[in-house]
Amino acid sequence: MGLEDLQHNFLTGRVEDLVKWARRNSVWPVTFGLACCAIEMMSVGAADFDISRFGMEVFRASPRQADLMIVAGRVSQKMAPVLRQVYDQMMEPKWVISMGVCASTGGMFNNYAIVQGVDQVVPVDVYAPGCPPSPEMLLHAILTLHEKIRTGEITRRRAPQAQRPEELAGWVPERPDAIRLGTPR
Amino acid sequence: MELSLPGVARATGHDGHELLFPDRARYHDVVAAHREAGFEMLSSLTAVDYLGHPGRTLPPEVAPERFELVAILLSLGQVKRVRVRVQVPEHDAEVTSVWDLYRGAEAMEREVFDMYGISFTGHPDLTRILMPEDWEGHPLRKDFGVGRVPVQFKHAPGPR
Amino acid sequence: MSDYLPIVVLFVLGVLFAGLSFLASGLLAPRKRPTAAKLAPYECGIVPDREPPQRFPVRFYLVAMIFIIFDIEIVFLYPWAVVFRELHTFGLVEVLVFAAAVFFSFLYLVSNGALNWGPSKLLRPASSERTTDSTIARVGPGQGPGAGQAA
Amino acid sequence: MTDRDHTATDAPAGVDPESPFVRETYEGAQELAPRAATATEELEREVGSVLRLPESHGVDMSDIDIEYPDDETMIINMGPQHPSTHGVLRLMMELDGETVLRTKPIIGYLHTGMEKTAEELTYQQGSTNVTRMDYLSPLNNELVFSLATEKLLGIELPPRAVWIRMLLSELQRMSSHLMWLATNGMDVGSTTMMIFGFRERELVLGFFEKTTGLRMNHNFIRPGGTAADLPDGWEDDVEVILDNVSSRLGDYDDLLTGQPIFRERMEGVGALSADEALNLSATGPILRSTGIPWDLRRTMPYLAYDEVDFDVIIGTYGDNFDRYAIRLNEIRESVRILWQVLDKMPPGDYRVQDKKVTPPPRARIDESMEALIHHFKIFTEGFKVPEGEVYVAIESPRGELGCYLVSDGSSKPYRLHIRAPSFVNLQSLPVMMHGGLVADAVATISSVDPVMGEVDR
Repeated sequence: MGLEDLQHNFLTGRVEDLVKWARRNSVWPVTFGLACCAIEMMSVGAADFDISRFGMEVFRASPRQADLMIVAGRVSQKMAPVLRQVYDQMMEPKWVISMGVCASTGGMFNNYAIVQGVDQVVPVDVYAPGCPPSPEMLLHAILTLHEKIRTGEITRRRAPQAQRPEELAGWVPERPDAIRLGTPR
Repeated sequence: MELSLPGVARATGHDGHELLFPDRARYHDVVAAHREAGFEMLSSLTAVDYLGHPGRTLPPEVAPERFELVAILLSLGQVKRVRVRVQVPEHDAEVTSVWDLYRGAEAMEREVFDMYGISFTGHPDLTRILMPEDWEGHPLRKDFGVGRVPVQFKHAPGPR
Repeated sequence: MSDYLPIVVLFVLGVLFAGLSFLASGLLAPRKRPTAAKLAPYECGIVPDREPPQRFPVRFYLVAMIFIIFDIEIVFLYPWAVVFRELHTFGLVEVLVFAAAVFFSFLYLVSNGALNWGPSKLLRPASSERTTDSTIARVGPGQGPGAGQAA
Repeated sequence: MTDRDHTATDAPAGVDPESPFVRETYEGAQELAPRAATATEELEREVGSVLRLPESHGVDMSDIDIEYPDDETMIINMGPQHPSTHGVLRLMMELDGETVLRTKPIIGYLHTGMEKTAEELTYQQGSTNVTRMDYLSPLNNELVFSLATEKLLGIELPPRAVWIRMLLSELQRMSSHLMWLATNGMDVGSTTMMIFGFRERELVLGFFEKTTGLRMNHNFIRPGGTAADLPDGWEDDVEVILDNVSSRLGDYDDLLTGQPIFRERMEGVGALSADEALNLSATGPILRSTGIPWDLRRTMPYLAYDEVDFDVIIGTYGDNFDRYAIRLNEIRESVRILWQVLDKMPPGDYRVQDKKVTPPPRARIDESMEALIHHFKIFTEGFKVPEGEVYVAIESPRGELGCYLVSDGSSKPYRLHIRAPSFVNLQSLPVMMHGGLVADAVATISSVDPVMGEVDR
């Protein structure tokens, strides 16, 4: 009766899993509503599609108290530096969900005014398709992010990637090879 | 009640609203006359770049220019709209501002300046309103490309 | 010596807890070096263009001082609360006098206008009898300018 | 990072462009210059005294004088990323303590170049682009674009198409005002109103999803009628919505009006006089709150609003509480209109049968070659609109939503300008906020109800 058949319990749990579990279940988004997707993000926060079931009921206004930035809407050229500034001011560990096709790839506005894809400005973790993504799609994106946090690495030492020259950018999360949404192992 | 404006071409628009075509010098006086005649609100003020469509229907005595400033005045009392269309040449795109008559014209004229490069004399704060401050060029002009990023997966029309 | 043991244990536990939490956050926090953006004040996403902060108006400090007065009052109440049962009525009267002194200073401050924040643009003072039906008028199909004329 | 090489433009005095802080987000002359660097008539203009025609009401100018020692006041950014600016509106405010002296709205943070994109899409595709401007009432944008195109085409719509459009536009007004009630409640501190408002709105969005297939950005109202007919059984869905909303409006009224805090923050705050509103071209609830009965559905009726009787709601003082009362009662009026639409909905086809304008029904394409040709032509090249220019305006929940359309005879609009009510109403913000507290400023922004999508276009 060795320890190997003890799957989940307090004695054999690793600190890393505990931290990942804690982070996963209390991700607070920063209010970064830009356009039509922001209305859908608000209705996700409201009573019908309630995201407080996943521990995210508080939309923090200031980036100092937020872990997740949901870029909800189209990012214009004038807004890109502001987006970058708010992202830099967020505390580690931070994640980004690019909500809607306008944020992910510039969407239907392939013109001078829109940044074609927010990943040119900030590193993005999860892309939510749709225009606007219905609340269920956003919930699916959030669950995917939770799965990534659960399987991601937090303590393994890595060589610092090439960051923006003048100062180090945020923490770039590990890319697990496959994200399975089913029941956790 | 028709305003007696000598020397200003008149027409009736597609939608039944009265059109007026003063030239640039008399634009401010025509709008001021209308303001006295009971047109309390400047509904909208915008511009059109007729680079690609010179042959538009205009009264014979009006010489078509590249830009055309369109001011839409609204009279709540008489429930009437009037459209004042002013030809603005390309080389000196300059019009007197109607901000002193209608305070609402401030942001509209800034937008026309930002998008078309038509400057307004007498405007209190003529700066860009929609584009970032260090943006070169005026986007809504016909010779300003759409800025389309060529898309690989389908034959997209090239940047015009 | 032995009756000091609980204090020592409590002290050690306190130190241990503080130390462990620093150690854990040091180990588990992803990054250490604060970037320039993180040090800059948060201005709704705008990079500040002047050295923060300019002089703050004095009213903000007034509010801070009033808070400190009441804060200190509470700090004095703690030791009193521990022994107030033995002090019987004397303790009660004594703390009431202390509270009254602080309260009168607060009344003096409010009477001098420390807490009103300047002329707020009020057209009409809020009146309770104004309801969503009393403050509006309904213009029926017949009345109103140009009712029914075609555009 | 699309690093535009930041050429520090001519920064006004007081801000040295070389300082390490000045970076990409510095907007040069668009920003509010510090007090020392602005001329006095500029100060008077922004303080609003130049504009204040009658001295009749509110706090008069004398007790807020213009000469301020420069270090006494503080310029702060109620910037693009702010919980209470309803989107990416940036307000630079000069404060004396908590009193707002000067305000300058800086917009453009959501500029999407939609008017440029509109010149590249055919009329058939145009409503997908226009519907993303005012994302709280997308159907009204599509309606004004379709009305303008149909006026240029000179076609007459079958009655059922007209009434379907009225049904959807009134439901859209109700959902937009419910959304406003929710966010206004949230801004003034009552989060329960936020939850109630969104719960009601989900009912309306459910109906939209059933008829148009999408919750927002429907592309349902197209030039030539609507994309499809109403699903059968739509009457009971609408009746469910109307019963729910009208029965609960009374509770929301008591919930908000009953609170002294809500009253204190809304009454007398953000007052605007009638001639100021006219001068600033403000329309919609802002203009009506000053007592002028101007509602385009009544004065310049479009669709079939002259066959439906409803009341135009006007206020008396022109402050936030009036605008709240107007919007609340406009939901009741919309409910009243919708009951009448339910009885008078005519049968018949839902779009004009002119083969040049609307594509044939999907089933006919397989049968007749000619229908296939029409279908192919309309969806590839689009239908041609005769040359001309037209201005059509409708009453959107925020005010007069106008569409100035110029066509050069081709299948793409030559120029499309949307007169956005929020873009013009934002100019009355500095006048309303002047002299109030910062908390009043938040309530006033929420009572103007700007939607940044249509402001920046």
